[in-house]
Amino acid sequence: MIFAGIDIGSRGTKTVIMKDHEIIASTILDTGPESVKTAYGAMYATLQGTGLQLENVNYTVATGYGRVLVPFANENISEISCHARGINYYYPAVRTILDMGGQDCKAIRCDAEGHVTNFVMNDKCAGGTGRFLEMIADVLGLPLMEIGETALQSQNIIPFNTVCAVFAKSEAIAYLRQGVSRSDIMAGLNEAIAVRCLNLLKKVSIEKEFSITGGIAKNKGMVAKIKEKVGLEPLLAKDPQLIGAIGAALFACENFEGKESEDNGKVQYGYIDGSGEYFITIDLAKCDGCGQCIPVCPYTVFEVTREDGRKPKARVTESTRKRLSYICPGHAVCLKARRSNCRSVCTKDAINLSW
Amino acid sequence: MLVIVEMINTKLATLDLFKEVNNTFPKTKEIVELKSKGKKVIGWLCTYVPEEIIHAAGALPVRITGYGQEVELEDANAFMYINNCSFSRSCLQMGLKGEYEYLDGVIGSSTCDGARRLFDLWCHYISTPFHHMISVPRKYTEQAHTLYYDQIVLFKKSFEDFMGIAISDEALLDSVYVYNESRRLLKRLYELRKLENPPITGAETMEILNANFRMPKELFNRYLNKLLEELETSGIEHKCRSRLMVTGSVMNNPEFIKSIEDLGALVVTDELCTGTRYWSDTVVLDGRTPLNAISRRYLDNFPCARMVPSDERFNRVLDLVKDYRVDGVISQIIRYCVPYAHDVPLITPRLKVISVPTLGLDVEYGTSGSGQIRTRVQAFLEMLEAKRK
Amino acid sequence: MTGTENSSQIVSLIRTFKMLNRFNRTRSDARQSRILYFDMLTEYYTQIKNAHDAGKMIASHPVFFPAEILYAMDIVPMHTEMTTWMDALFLKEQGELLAKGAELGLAPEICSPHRGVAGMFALQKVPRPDIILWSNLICDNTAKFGELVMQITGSPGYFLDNPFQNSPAEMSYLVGELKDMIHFLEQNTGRKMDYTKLSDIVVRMDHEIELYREISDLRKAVPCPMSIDGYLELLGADYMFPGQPASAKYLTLLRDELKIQVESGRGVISPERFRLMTLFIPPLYLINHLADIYAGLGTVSVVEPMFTRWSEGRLDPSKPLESIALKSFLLPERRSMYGLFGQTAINDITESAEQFKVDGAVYWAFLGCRHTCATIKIIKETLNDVDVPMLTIDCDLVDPTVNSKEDTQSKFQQFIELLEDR
Amino acid sequence: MKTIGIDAGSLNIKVVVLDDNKITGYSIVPAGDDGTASAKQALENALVLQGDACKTVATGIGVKLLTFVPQQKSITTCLARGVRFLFPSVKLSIDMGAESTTVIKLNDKGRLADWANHDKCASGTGLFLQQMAKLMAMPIAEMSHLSLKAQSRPEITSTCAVFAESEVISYVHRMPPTPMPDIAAGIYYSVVSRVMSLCKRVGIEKDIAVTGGVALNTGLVTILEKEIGTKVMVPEVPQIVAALGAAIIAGENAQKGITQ
Repeated sequence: MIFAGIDIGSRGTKTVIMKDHEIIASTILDTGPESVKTAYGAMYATLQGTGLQLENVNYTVATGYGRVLVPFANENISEISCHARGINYYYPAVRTILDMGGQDCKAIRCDAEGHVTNFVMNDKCAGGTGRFLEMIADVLGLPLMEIGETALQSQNIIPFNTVCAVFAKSEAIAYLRQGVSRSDIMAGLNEAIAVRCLNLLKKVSIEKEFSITGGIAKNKGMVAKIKEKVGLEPLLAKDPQLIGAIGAALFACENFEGKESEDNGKVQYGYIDGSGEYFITIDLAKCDGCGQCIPVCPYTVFEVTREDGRKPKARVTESTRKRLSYICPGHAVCLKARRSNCRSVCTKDAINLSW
Repeated sequence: MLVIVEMINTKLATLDLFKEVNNTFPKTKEIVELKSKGKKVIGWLCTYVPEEIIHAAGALPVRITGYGQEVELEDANAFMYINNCSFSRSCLQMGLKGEYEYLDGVIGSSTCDGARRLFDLWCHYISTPFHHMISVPRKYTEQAHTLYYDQIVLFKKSFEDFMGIAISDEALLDSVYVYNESRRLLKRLYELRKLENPPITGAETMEILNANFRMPKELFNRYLNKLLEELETSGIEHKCRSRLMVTGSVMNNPEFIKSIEDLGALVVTDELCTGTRYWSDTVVLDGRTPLNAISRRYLDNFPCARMVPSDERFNRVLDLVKDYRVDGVISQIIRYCVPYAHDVPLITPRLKVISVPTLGLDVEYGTSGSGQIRTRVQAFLEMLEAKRK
Repeated sequence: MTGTENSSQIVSLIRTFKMLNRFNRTRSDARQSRILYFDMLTEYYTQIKNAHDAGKMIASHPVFFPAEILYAMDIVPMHTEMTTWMDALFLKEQGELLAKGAELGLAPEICSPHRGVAGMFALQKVPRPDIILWSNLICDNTAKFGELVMQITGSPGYFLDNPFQNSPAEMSYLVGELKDMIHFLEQNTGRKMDYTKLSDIVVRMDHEIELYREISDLRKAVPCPMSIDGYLELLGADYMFPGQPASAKYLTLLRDELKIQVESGRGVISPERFRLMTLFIPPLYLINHLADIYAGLGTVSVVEPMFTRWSEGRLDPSKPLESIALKSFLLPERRSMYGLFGQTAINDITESAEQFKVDGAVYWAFLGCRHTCATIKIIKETLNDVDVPMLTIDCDLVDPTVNSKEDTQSKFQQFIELLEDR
Repeated sequence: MKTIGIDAGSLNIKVVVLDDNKITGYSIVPAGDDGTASAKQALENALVLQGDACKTVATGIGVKLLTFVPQQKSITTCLARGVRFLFPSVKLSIDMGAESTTVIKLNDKGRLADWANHDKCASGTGLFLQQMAKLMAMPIAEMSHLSLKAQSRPEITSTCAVFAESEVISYVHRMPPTPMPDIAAGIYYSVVSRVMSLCKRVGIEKDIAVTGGVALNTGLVTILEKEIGTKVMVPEVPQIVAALGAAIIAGENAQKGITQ
């Protein structure tokens, strides 16, 4: 079974392909302005080299900022649940997660199976997000990857008392103009951000084991500072940016198993009353949700709906289910009177009436 | 092409009438018509202002609310400063822009800092003919009732002077009857939401409540009666992943609740002053004069976060959670809304004890649920489902 | 309740006040009243530290609360907001208290001293009060923080409901509330209210209000004999020592010192280039820095209409409870901060500007105090009518992360250049 | 008598040379890392144009670094003088620089009567527009005339620049995605409404001028004129107004014999 998890973040798009719980391919690309194109592009890039096509993927879960717009996803799940599930794949002992994404910073608590038990996101202020660090790296003229190491070489940390990203930027510029070294400025900012993260974590109360996920987990200076503040050794994944996509792929696997068994069963709608048995049976395996049965029935008995994650299927509407015998004269009488009915028009022969 | 049948409820025609009122407010058809016929329209700010007295004097009470969505409040920010709650600033902005210029009076109450400062600045900068501030105690003791009754008598007297008429006990009794009828109908509406698959969503209920503040009560009662019949026979059933309750600051935007319900949950009840807390208790005469009965109802009604002790409110919130079988609580609090912000560390543990988790959302008045809010609500629903498994 | 109780914050406050006074006593130009003020604070917090060992009860209360009642019943008062103020002013450890407040779930928009108070009790840095008292005088924060403190400390509490306006019915309601509170205190502390002692306190309180008025008048002199440090002392004297012998002694000494200075024509700053009206309270964590800026630019704070301008009215010791109720309406803050913002509040501004010959006004917009900031525009327009420019600086009272030192200094410099240019 | 004004902005250093109330030379040099060196460089450029000069006044955010210039004045005072010199009838002037937006009010004598710059959450600055242009992957100029083609415009309400950016991203990632011209208009309106809020604080009074580097952005100025309800005056070189004001003050100080 092939499952895919795609995490469209505000900055980067992360995709993971799994074969029965085994990661066989993963990519990290930039999120472009057109999210639909980005999703397809990321998927094809990841599938390259695996010899698989998009059709071979049994189930796809999308997460992240642009999750609603992934056309080929069966389901979308919030990045908070995906990060908890994803880190559980590598470290089942983790109970507290700090996810420092591009746009926001999240503190998550989870249980042994990686299910979220409590979470909090940073309030209105953007201090302490990936975007904040990017702005500062811009000002200091440093590539984003290097700001971690630069901070570690700092001798004396200068205080950044304001947490507002925009004011911190102007303070950084002022320090730069006064000749303060880049490493001291960076260290000062990491300190301010680490304090904010600690306060966020305390809101969900910190419990061992602890992990940091998201792009900033690769920033050594930041991780060292958070470790010092929190007082716990963070268990870091090999690639912390992929945790969201891995979690999504794992959900794809779990949710697919749950859905697969129901899909090829037959579903009966109707009842038995004094005057006889009135059941309409729809064979879900055969039905492809073409919707031909809807217009042909004068009493709007049918509708096509798409349950979360499953392919679209026909079903009897709620409002008619309990009154079928009063509405529908039975398939034979209807066929004679109107020369076509739901059964005759259904090319897949998925509909059956008991009267 | 794949045909997905959208369940369009052509059956609830009256709901569209309410939506029509809300979309045209503050200059709705009825209000403009009544003004042209010389009827006085009086704006009120808070649920501690007794509407019956305004109604009994033959005036039309209208609740002052802000913009329907989150907009840039340029003038209000300049006049009222950015650290006042965005509900007060949104109302002030509409006032300054003349959207309420047809009001003949504004009745304020000293309930919270936001409301009383909105009243101060309204009097200072907007030329509404009649102003009156009702001083509301923060307790339920007999002494507090005596003071509140004294304030209600003062208000009635100054309002009678303004209207140039005397408000008789009969007029008060008629108004009490009309408003109690309205409260009973709203209670019947909320009872339907206790069903396993309620026929009405939270967003639709908010449309009804909003319309109720903005039209003559007799007309509203007639429409709501018709809607209740339609509902009880419509056979509509909304399935939902989780049953939620909304608490926190004042809110009038159905879009916010719709953005939650689009994720598959259903808001089955609320503890808002624009919802349950507005209609909760009826006026009970049992031997008192109409004015005294009204005064007792308004001070003893389902309390706002301003009242002390807060347990009176918390117990009622916990009752709602049990009655409506709520799975999770969404606490949306407007920035700088201090009475509700202070309650977070008090109410959240009480809900946790009966294993009902709370999602705290940091909103502005009129928000309709941005990307960030959708993510938090979706994560919250996933958390609720994981808990159930 | 014996045994060593954690009161580390109180111990360090006492140590700091003693150390400050040892240093002040060596300086010849130090103001004797300021030395007496720090002695008062030392005694105040020593009372709190030793209360439980001495078998006394501690009652915590907020700002604008009638502590006279507690003094008359020999209950040790603990002023909650002032204790966080003192932390910000002298210990600079308020960051820890605010972080704990946030951890409890209090939003950053809540008034920072109240977030600090919740943090202080949760961190158990002060002795646990036996009674929690709070009231709705002056805003929603003071009206709501009491129940959280009760939840944290587990102590019983009473809410004093202050009415909104000064009508006869509301005045008698307040007197009724005071009676109920005394009844509650008597039940929970075993102490009886000594009404003769309360009357003595009311006599001293009436005298002290006169002293406040005299001190305010003395500051009309050009050059002005007192600036911001004295302003903060006056607030502390009324909030923490109402009607006490110590505050009477302090205010008399301060009045005499100012009289000598005015008679000899000596100002606190010379040359006195600009006389400023201060609205609300400057950020406490920047107070020393501000004193240097004021001195450097030759500016002095001569009047604070919202906090040091008492209403007319005398207290009647034969009716102590009515007097205490009346005092809550004589408070300088009552006209502009609680009750309808009417013409009296506007007259305060214009009269102060003229009587104190003010050149400019600075409004310290404490973002945690929403209802005072709502009146900034009206105050600015009022000052504009009397041709007095007003500077507004967004700041906080105790939370240093809201604005930076440089930002405050540059804004202040720009304002002085504006005054020079007129 | 020749005087010089230096405005040490966060991104550029601007120098103006004044000779008997006539601008005889100006230069704009990117600040770069070492502010002092660039300031000296800008000074040389301006001076080289016409021999030596004696009176100099410095202003701007980086003014503390210019230790070699004794006389320093605040940005608002210099802006007031500069605008008065260029447009005597102006009562309200909006300076939109890279780092911040400042609105100043002049009294009848042309002196500074009141000013307002951003409240706690700073957005609506030149840098904000630059970041938005980068996000939309187009130059600012193109974005500005694109905004004129918008049918409707989404509401961008969050006060913080970083969150305003995430709002723009969410408009891009929406189903159906919001058209680019509408987003550009939305960005400009959010900047203009911030400026309007400041103007309303100090009170709007005719005539109105716009200075600072962002004043060159025609799309923004057109929207601002629509919102404020009157034409605005834009100087030929809007970035040097503060430096010009500093030069004027240098002349005044020379007459008054002030050197410190």
